[in-house]
Amino acid sequence: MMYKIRTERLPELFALAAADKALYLPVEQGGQVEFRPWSEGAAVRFDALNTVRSAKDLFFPQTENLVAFRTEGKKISIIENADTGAPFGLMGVRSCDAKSFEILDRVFLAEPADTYYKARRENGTVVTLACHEPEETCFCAALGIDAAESADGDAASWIRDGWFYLKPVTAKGEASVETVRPLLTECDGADDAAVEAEKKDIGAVIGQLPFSKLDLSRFRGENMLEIFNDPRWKELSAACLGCGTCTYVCPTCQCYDIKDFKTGDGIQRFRTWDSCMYSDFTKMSAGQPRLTQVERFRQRFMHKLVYYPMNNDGLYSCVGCGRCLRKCPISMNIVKVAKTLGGEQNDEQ
Amino acid sequence: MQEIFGRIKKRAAELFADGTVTRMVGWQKGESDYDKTPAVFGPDMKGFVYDGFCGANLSKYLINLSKVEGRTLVLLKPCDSYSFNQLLTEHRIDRDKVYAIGIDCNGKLDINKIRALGVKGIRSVAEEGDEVVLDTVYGSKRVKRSEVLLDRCYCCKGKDHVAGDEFILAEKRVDTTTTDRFELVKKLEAMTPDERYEFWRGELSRCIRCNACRNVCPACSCVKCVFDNPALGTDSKANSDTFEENMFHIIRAFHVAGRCTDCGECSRVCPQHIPLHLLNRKFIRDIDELYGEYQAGAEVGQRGPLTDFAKNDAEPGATPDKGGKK
Amino acid sequence: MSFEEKEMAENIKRISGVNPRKCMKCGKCSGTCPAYEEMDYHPHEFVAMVEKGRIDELLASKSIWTCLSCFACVERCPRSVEPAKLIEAVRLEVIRAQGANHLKAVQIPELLDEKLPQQAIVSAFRKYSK
Amino acid sequence: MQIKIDENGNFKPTIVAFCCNWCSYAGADLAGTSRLSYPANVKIVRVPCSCRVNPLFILRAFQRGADGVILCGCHPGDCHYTTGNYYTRRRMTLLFNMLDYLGIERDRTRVEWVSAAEGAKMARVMNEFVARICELGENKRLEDLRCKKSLEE
Amino acid sequence: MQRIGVFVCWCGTNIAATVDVKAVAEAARKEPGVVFATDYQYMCSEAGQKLIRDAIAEHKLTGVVICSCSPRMHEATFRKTVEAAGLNPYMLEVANIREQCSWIHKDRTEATEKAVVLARTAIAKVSLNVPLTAGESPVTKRALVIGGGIAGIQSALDIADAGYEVDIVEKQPTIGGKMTQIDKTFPTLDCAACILTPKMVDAAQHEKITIYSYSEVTEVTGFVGAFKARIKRKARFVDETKCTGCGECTSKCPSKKNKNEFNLGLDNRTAIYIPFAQAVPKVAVIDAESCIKKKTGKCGLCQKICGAGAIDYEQKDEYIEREYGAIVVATGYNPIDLAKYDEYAYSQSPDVVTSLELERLMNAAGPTKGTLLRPSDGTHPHTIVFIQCVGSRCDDARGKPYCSKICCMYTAKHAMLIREKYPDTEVHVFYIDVRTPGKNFDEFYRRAVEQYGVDYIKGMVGKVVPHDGKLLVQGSDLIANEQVRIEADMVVLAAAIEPDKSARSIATMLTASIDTNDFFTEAHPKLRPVESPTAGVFLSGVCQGPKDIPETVAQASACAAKVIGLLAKDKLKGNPCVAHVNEEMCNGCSTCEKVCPYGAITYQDKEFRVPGPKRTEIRRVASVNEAVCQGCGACTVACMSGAMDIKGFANKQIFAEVDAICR
Repeated sequence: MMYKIRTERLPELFALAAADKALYLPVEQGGQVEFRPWSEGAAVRFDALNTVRSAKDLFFPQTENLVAFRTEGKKISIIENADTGAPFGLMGVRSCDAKSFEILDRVFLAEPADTYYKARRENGTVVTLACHEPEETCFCAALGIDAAESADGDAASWIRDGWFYLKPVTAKGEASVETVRPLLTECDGADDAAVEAEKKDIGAVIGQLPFSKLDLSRFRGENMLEIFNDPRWKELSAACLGCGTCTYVCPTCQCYDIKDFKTGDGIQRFRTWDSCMYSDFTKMSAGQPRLTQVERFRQRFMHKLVYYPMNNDGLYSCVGCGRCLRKCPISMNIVKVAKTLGGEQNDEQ
Repeated sequence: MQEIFGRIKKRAAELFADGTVTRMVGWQKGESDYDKTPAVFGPDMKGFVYDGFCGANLSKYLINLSKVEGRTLVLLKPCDSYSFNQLLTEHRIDRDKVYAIGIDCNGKLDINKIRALGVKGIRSVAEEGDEVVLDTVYGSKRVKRSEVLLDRCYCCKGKDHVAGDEFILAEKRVDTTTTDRFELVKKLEAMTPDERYEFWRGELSRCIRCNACRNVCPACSCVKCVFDNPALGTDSKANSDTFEENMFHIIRAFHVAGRCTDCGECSRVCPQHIPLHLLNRKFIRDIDELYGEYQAGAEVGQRGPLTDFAKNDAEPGATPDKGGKK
Repeated sequence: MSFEEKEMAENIKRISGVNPRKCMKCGKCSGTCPAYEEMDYHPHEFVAMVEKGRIDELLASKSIWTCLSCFACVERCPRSVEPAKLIEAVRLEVIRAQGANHLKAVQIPELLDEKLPQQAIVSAFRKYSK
Repeated sequence: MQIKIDENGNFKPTIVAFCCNWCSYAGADLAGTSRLSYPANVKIVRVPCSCRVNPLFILRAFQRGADGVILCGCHPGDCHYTTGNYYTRRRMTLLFNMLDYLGIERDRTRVEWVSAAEGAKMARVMNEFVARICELGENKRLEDLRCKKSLEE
Repeated sequence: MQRIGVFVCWCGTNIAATVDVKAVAEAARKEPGVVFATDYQYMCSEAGQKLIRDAIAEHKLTGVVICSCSPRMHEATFRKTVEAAGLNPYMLEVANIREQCSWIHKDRTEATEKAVVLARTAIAKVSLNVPLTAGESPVTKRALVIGGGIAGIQSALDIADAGYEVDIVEKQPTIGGKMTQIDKTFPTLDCAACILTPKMVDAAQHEKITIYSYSEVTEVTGFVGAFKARIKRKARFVDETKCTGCGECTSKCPSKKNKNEFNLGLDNRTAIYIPFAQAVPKVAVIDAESCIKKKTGKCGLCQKICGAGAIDYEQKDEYIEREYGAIVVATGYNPIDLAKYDEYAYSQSPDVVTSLELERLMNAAGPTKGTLLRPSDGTHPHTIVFIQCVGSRCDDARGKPYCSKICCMYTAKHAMLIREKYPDTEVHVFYIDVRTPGKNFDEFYRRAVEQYGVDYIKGMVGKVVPHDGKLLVQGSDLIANEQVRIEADMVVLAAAIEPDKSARSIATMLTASIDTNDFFTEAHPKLRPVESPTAGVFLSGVCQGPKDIPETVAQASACAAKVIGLLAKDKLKGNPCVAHVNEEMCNGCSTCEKVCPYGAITYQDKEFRVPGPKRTEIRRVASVNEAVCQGCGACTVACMSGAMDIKGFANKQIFAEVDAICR
């Protein structure tokens, strides 16, 4: 069943949804759109392509406390101060971000499940939003993701001609739609047609995007060594600065580091995102496994396109959102790597 | 801009041919027209291009390249040449392993400003005179070049090169300077402390600690940064508290104070578009006002203001406008 | 020193803003005082007595009137004790009490003679009455 | 974390003072030998010269919960290492201007030149500084909540 | 993990009065790494030090924290103690819970709480201490004495007698200083010249002593054991080697009307002059301002007359550089300028003189050839009034807050000598207190009063009014409680004394600390009275504070003893807390080299293992010359990557201290 509401009345919907639990939306602040809790007068930007940091940040935050130890003279006490937060709603998630949750689930929810991530995942209700105007940096199509309708959210939504269409998918989606049911009106045939037209338009635009037909076929388990030893990695990584931008904006990067912070009278152990681009990534007592930037650069893309798919029955660890294309200081990204080392069809494009 | 590219390519080919250089650092064409990647080219110079989007400052790459056998040809825009001199002053680049050509620049384009004007789905970009023509999935758009330049071009430090073995100058030089580079700094200084605190909290709270600003900055090129060094006790990898955000940016700006050439790279690469240049320029303005005009990298071998002193320096607490004058 | 004496001494110190303890008893103020002969309590004694709290004797003393306020003692005291201000404070203490003016307006006419400069009468009247 | 409120309820700041070994530390000692007094909130860290104090130390003090940091050194010209305090003067002028630029109260940080013979001045400066910090109240703009957390429990 | 011992000192009641030492020891015992904590009345006493030595042995301590007085007092003592117990002397930290805690807080709980924090801070630091051994630096076996007065000469003689070379640099054309202008000296009344001139001759003839008269020290670099001084030999226009001191030139010189500084302007001298007969070196000097040849190019009489051909008008200032192991400051004093004291009419009447001028008037070699005459009309003064404490003990801008210590004694001397030589003169002395702080000093003063009938009046002079040739002195007599008026023929002012004007610039040159009255500050009034806190700089004579000749000579010899103690060593134990560079992290950017005041940092190319196919690469890295570095730390902050650190005051240690304070 699908419902609809005028886009002008969306703030009422947000207010109602945010009444009992926090509601995260793409909100613009200082010219940048991020998922932030809704508040009266927040600049909600459903038209922005996607946020700087992906929705991953709500399930796998950049930093979160794990546990704290307090020392009294020579006695130690342990304090569980992890904050997995309360139930929250999440609207305006693009199909690519929604897909990234599945990729992260395979990592964090596999036995033994990451309790912090699992708690947040259960707390979250995801409402996806179709991409009205995909851009040239998007290549979700090349990874089999339908920008017009996401298969991963608890509910799907579209915006067309001043109407906001909302279709619950999962049970959790049904429940959250119920909470805002009074504002919604049921859709009829004409609305279904409008949504189909929107999907067709989006499909048309996706077709014209330059990287929609990116061929990743060569990135398969059996080619691993061949790709690994390819001499062109050196040339591709020559300009890489080793900063963490691509990994910190990427929705599917799942590596993290556990650090201890001396708070004066104890230790606060916390988890924070880590970047394989950093020189101290996976630094062990024996030393650093990947000593030069070429190896670190290769590790990032091999993991995304070869290692992860090998362990997850072919599912690439990239959702084609294009953030790394936009944000990399030296414009080196996964599309260039894919085109250089990817399938033959790329050559003639 | 096209004719300069042609002359550069011709001159580079000659230098390759007569063996003065064994490699060249320039910009390589990316997937889209607007994305350019700094790259090291061999004699064939495959994919080398020089156009309105080649904003990246190449001098930092010379730190490692000048350790490799053979001489490297580098192309330096006027604002990059200051960074080149500063790195030479700090003995980070081996001068006789580098052959520098100063190339003219009429202001570089900022793709984010283009996007901010609502241009989406860009398929191709062409520069025609003082306009940029964009063919997008949603129709073609024309944008005035002077509206979409990088921030630093609006207060360009001038067209004169301060370094280079030879120069390739454009016939027609377009002056893109429209504002005084300290205008925003002065506006901030005029605010009350609370307003400034709100402004900077708003800006710095967006920082995702990706270190792009640090890794791109020619002045911020330590072998091992204090923030990556657990042995020093100041290592921190994440902004797990508002304090870390403030400390990272205060210390980064302080460490480059007196050495920052104001090349604007940090603001260009920040994924969250935090106006980091306003921090560096605050130090530059204070130094200019309190200790005398100083442009880092103006010539090799300068003595930086923080490695110098005057017997009658102003006492701490002196600010540029409030009696800072000696 | 009884409580009243201490209180009066504090009052004089507060009015004059002088700390008598700074006096090192060198006697220079008395040495330089032109009105020394006419005074029953000389400047250096004045300072010591204020410190000792013997204010009543000072209130009744002749010195507070014979002091010329020439401030030579203030100018020359090596320890910046300013004895003249103490004397002035005691004088004020006296003339501020009701009807205790030392020089009443009615007395002035017969004091006048052609050798006495006009200014001396004016300053004396100002000094000796509220 | 020291308890920030004393028994009769008023704010008790934590102040870190960096004193150079040759002049200001000796000045602080002279304040002691002359039995002058200044509040107990001030704790002095001895450094070889005022030019040894790194901005990282000052920020670390604020992070750990200090409410005011004062840096004392020899009078310019009297430095035991001839030029040490000239560099301090420039570095701290720039650092304090930057802190003020970020909106952090300027009076939380201070530089004072105190010679070995100025015990009274050291006591006066410390009393003034603590009073000013008490006026400003607890350091909220440069605090690190992780170091304060244990306070609430 | 460190095994730390904490020792809390009572310091009698100095600490125990306001700090609960037991509680501090108790709190320290709970700190991580602390295995032993105790308290004791006097940690610096022999028993206290034994307590430490035993504890180190018994508990196998690796670090020691002493909570006691200021480290500037006993850090060295405690370092020797722990070293005696076999522990590295730098594994020790002192928490200052006396000058910076117990003495400045009244509330016991507050002081105790602070003492606990200071103890915790010291523990945090010592747990990061590493054993340090002091580097060695060579000692130049030569001393420099700045100032050739009795203090400088005495120090120089003692040092030279120990066999070390000494250079005396004296600003005036001759050595001798103020004492040459003095007639007799108290309390023995033997004549100053008889004591001084033999020493001056000894100094001149001593093969180990070189005298640079008419010279100034312009620049000093380096540090203890290795100072380098630049000395400017002012042009004398007379060749020292040739001039025999015959004095022919001085008699013929036409320019006669120049104020004779030696007699304080009471008489005149020629342009070319020898300051006084017993001058050492007895060499003429030409005063360029008043020499007609120098000013107008005419004359040149002295050159013609000089048999030895010693006159050379074209002589230029000469600069020489010399190396020294130790420097003695003996810059002496001057009476203060009395121009502002118009109440004594010093500048109105020539008969109002300072005590030094009186010395010249009474001296046989003085302007009046020994007979005391009034400068105004040359008659014999019948009544003389002495005024004490002129400019001393006064806290206004004109004078000095301190007591000049020597005026009471030399006034008693003057009064006695005048009464003895001219029994008919009346001598009155106006005083606040008569201070006679020395052996036979009070007996000397009583003889002046009882045997020679000098009239001492307790009270100060208010004003002195010159009135037709006489001086009307008006003062108060506090004992008789009356105002005293005396008609005097002469008034002698006992002017306060202040350090020589060159003191401040020399202090800056030597980076020696100096107080607000321009006296050099000693390292410690009782423990190290003749040394400046700056290692290698020693204080001799009045430059350190007002003192009379007996004390000056005693201090000069003490100072010489210290210098000899230093020069006797072949190697000097350096300061181990010097800079240290971590080459792995050094960028080689020479920012540190620019801020180093001692030029202790140089750069080398070194090979480093590097990841990647190249395996090694050459990098430019800094290296610190530990003998030259003094450990100021300027480089550690200039260094962005934190590669430069100071041993003993490392970044991590200071972070640990800051953390401990704020905990």
